[in-house]
Amino acid sequence: MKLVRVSIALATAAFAGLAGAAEPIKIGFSMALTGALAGAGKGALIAMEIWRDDVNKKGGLLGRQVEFVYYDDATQPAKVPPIYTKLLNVDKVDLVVSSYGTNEIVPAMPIVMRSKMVFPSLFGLAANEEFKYDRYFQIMPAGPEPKLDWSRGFFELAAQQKPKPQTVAIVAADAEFALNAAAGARENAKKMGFKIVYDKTYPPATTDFTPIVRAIQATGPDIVYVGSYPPDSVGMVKAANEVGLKAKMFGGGMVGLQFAAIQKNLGPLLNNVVNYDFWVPEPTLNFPGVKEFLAKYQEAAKGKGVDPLGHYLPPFAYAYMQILGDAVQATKSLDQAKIADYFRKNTHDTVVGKVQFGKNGEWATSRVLMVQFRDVQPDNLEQFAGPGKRVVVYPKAWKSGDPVFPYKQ
Amino acid sequence: MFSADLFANAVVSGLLLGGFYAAVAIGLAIVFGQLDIVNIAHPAFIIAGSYTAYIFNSTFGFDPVLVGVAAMPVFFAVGVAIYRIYYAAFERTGQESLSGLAFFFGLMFIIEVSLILVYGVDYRLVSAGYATGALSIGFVDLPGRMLVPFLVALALTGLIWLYLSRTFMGRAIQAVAQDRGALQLMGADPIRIKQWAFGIGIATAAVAGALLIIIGPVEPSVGRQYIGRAFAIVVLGGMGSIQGMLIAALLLGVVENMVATFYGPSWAPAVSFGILLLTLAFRPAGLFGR
Amino acid sequence: MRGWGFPAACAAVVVAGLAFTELADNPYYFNAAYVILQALIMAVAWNILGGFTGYVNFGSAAFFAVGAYTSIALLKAAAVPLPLLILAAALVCGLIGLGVGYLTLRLKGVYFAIATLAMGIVLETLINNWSYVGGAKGTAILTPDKHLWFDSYSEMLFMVMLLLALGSVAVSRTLSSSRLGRGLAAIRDDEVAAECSGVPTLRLKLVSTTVMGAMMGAAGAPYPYFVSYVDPLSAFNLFIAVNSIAMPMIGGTAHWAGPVVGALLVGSAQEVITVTISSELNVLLVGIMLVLFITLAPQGIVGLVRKHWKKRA
Amino acid sequence: MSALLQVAGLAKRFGGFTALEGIALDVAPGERLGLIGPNGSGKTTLINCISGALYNDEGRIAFEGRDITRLPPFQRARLGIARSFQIPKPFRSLTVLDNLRVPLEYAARTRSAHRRAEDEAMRVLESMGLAARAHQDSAGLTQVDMRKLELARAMAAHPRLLISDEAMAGLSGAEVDEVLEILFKLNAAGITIIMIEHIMQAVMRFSQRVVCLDAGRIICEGTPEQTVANADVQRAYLGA
Amino acid sequence: MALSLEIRGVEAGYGAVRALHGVSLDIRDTETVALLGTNGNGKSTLMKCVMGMVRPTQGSIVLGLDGAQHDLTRLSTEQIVNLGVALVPEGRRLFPKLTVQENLLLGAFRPLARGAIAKNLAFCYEAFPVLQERRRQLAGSMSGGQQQMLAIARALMSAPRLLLVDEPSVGLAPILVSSTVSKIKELKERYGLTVLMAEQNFHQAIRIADRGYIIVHGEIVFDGRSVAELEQNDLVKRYYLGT
Repeated sequence: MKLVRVSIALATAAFAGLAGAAEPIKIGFSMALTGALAGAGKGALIAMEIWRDDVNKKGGLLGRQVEFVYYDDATQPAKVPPIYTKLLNVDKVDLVVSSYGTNEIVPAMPIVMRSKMVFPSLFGLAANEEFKYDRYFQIMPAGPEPKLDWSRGFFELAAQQKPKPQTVAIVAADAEFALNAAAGARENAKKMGFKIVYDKTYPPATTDFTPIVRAIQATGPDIVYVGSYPPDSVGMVKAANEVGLKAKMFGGGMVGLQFAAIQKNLGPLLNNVVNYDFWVPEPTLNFPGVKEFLAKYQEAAKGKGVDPLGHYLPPFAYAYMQILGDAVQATKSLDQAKIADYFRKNTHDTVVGKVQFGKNGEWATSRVLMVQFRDVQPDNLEQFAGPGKRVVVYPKAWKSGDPVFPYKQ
Repeated sequence: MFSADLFANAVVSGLLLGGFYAAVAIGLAIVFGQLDIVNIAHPAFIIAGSYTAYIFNSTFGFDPVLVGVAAMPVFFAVGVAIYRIYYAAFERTGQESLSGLAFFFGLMFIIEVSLILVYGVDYRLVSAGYATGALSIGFVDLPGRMLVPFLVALALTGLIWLYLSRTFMGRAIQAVAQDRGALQLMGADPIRIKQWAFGIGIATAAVAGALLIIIGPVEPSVGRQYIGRAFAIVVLGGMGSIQGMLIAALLLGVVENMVATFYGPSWAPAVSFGILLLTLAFRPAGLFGR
Repeated sequence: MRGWGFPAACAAVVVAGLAFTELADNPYYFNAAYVILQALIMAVAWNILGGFTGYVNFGSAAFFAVGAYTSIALLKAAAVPLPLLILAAALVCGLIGLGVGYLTLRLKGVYFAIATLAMGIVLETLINNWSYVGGAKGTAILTPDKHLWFDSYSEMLFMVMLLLALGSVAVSRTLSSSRLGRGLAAIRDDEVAAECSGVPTLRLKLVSTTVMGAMMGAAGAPYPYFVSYVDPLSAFNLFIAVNSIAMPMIGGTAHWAGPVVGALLVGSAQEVITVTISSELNVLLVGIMLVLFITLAPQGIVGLVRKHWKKRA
Repeated sequence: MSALLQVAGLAKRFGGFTALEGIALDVAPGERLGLIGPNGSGKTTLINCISGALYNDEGRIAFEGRDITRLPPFQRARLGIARSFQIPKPFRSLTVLDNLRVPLEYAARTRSAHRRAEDEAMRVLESMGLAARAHQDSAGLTQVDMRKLELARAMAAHPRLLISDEAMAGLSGAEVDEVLEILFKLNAAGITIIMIEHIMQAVMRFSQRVVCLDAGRIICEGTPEQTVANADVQRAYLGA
Repeated sequence: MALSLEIRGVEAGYGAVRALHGVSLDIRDTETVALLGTNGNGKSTLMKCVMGMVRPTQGSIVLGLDGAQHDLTRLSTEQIVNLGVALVPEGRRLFPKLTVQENLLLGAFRPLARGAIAKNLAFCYEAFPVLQERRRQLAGSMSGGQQQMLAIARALMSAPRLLLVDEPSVGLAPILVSSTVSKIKELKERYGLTVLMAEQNFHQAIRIADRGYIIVHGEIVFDGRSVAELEQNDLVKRYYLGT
């Protein structure tokens, strides 16, 4: 056991320097900088650093400069508890925020709860369902019933079409988010009177998706809801195109179609796909500051091997820091109870629009958008930077166009 | 749900997928099957091949398959260099079994992380005209994205088979693991033969990598998904037999797609690896061992 | 370390651990130590089959994950206390280990390694499709509030892990210097000669795989409490398998202390690097250390030290 | 006196190749039997069948009146059949002493105290002239010592029957004498010995009875003198 | 066109075991020399020394070839093979998972032999019709006698000048031994080979040998300068059977 203690001593010594200077406000978090979620994690970090620089340029928080203390969790949940205990007990950070993704957020919960810290969190799906921690605030606009709200728009859109589609196929990757999305879709479909004719999952490591799409085709569904991750989203869209999927609506919960590189590669294959999103450069969503933020992000992202446009996660990563910063400024303190109160009681202006928190720290009202790809040209990245390619078709409040139905003529 | 066209498509798409698997496994069939070198980093080399194809495709617009073929000499040279290290550190001292395995494990991480350090973790894709659209024959669809890799893989397999069975070097490669002392008596230097063969094995990764990135998006760690599959195919194919490897790859593709079509895709890996486990337990020489 | 030395050292470590939980109130140390101890148990367990007996297991992560999922399944059914969870996980994984042991009847060397790899994938697929324990989407497990006399649950989990680690080191050490250990070494060196010397090779290999499985299962049992959320992707993480091979190889596989030294060194280095450099270099480190050690010091650190002692003696 | 080892009608095939056929052989307690035959005549296959490393296809093998035909090798070792290997197979990672402890603890069942197994091992090593090497790694031994270790390990199993497979191949004249002396000593202590050897002088000196194999069959059995004079044996060696 | 092999005072062994104690012998052009003795006396080791597979600790092995002298103790096996020396190894050492034809073609690996490959293959098939019949069969699946034929044919494929044959009779039924030995004689005459044959089977060996040496325990104990000398010597039995 000697070695453990020696190494701990070493680690402590290494950080004595940091812990000594109490001047700046320290915000701690873990982030997936390697491993499966690193693509998103690195993009989020760039956004957060833009926020930090913005704030510091304006004089910091409470007159103190803001400093980040963050560690790579390598997308391994087991690394998260030591990281957060270190942040809180060794680095003695003043504030914490979460890593990206449910798997990396939940392991931090018990630790953050024990210290009664406010925990702004970045894209955990229903992560607070079990804990019901009242200082947890989720920036992902999934709404008070995240699992249901996620696909509500998709099915409502379908139900509005004439003639009303009757049958639905649900297919999802064997992994956390996709299965939750599919579970919500199942409920929504039943509620809105659709008949589920296909309901299966597939391993994320699948190479060829054509047999899956064909099996779906064979059941003749009117609409197809897909819960998938980036590589399989690509595979699914390609396979649907190759097999000539005859569904009238296709898409739903596909992660990855929000990313520029994938959009560019899929090009016209995306046309008429209806998929969820949280922010797109449509006129209805032109919130104050978002353009400026994206310009800075796109500059910073060059050569970093992350999403070059950064529409999906980065604005939200910026926004959750924005709210935290505002809370500190407004309450003029680092008192966690006061900050939490501020989070709870106010509507927050951010680059992703007005945010209000409700039950379990989720958004009080859902803002899961359904966007439809339109008029996409092949092999062109720039087209996605502007409006018109991803038309918001749901919900009404943010709508920028009407859905084209059916998916394939 | 069963129907003739579904069945036919499952078989055909399974064959196409299996063809691609053959490209992934052929390098291992040489290196592991014939030289008995447990190169667990082979899929990492395939990913390196994908990135090579990606870089030349995205900057110069070259065809990924052509890039893959053009990159073969470079991969070959890398393979030769790695074999030299492997030989000097392990084979010569008789440490190859456990230490050699760990060596390639480490190599896999080094390749993976180096790619991450240089190119980041974002998904990479290539564009090629044939990668979209499908050829339809009757009620059977042949997506270009799968068909082209299938044909290239078949050509690669055929060429390697011809090389191994028709050339002096090829026959020597087949012989070297069977009896290296006897090979020496034929006037061949076993070390040079193995080095050459290892180079060829790695060179195939350049092409397999190009095929992988035609089929779908790639990031540095997706190679891990193919470790189990590639070894399974080589073992099922009876180690080192190129025909056996091809049959095993096609079979695995068809089985996976049949299960995915008719039973549920989430059971596909259990079925294919279940077959491997049973084969190992009851017929360790492989299904097609000769 | 003859006679009373080892038990005394163990007792000292336990006392130190207890004192540590009393004196230190910084949960970081406990959480970081937990991760290192978990890796240590896995490395020690792997080495019983891989180092002592000479059979390479690629499926360590599967044993670990099944251990964790045994806990989850039991917790879903009833409020089973932690010691029982550990016992049950050890039992289940020991049985799986027994099954794997029968594979050694027909499979040697690389074939055995590949079979364990395949077994891992089959088990992962099973868990993926078992919705009772959350299936592929994973499941949240709340850490209970009760934690004996410890200040926090992380202190208690640390102490549990410390005891498990000491237990597995003791088992491994006893094995290596016992009749059984010599039997295993004989199998590793030459199975035919071992059999002809009266060693019941199959029986010993079964013992070896069973003990390995049980240890790995026990290491996985407290994991759901540690991370609060388990999904198959992270429980079957390749890194667990890699570490449990790399650590004994770096420390030295021939001696019981090898995996201990390797795990303490590499595990601590990983923790330190996570909170210092914290980047891709973390992953690169394992790769480079592994390659350097096996090319330059194939007997591992313990091997180097022993060689040095022998030279001086 | 009933036979210690009885082999009857034994046959062994590898694929289409018949390695042994119709082997009948009785070995009396305390006997020194020489097993000779030209290369490839099946000597090693026969002792593999007796020790259990291979299972015979036909026939039966009995040891001390007990049928052992289907027993796994470790049980035969425990019953008292020990062997040395033609190409030494030491447990390379163990010390010389620990090499002996394996059979002592497993075959000879010296389960008593830790110390006693060690003392016993030392005693065997001393009798083989290997005591000085006790704490060395076995992998580093010279060829002669490795062959002695091979015998010592077999001895440590407390066998009733010792099968020595070419323990002298490649040794010098003096070294051959050394090993022979050891074997005589063991025999004097009551151990039955089957010796396979190419060095004829050694066989002739050592054996009370010689059995000659050729092409998988026993072609002659008798005293050394009878065997050497036998026309079949001469034909087997010198050809026709 | 002259060939000679001169072995002087060769000592060799494995690890601490010395298998050869100062062996000297000579072979002249187009001779067939028998190296006689029972197993374990060093015959194979001597063959391996000539082929560069075992390095002598002392002594010299010089191959005289068309006026040039080659010190074989300094050359690699590949280089020795390239000089035109071929060994039919003990135990045949075929590539069991390759076909008969593939085995034969591997025999012609050395550059000089590749040119004449069609001619040599035709010769081999003519000399061993059974090999032609079974050319697509896996070498490992053939009978012992056929395998021995293949091993000899494979060595001939390298178009050797000096052919070493190590224990061709092992594991063969008497009738096959006799036909194998006859075959070696036939081939020798046809190709004008020089042959060194290690053999235990005394009577078969001297049937085709011009002369022979008896090796016991790593030493040449008898230099039979003619077959007659060997046949009439009662020592042979004594050396063989240790009486």
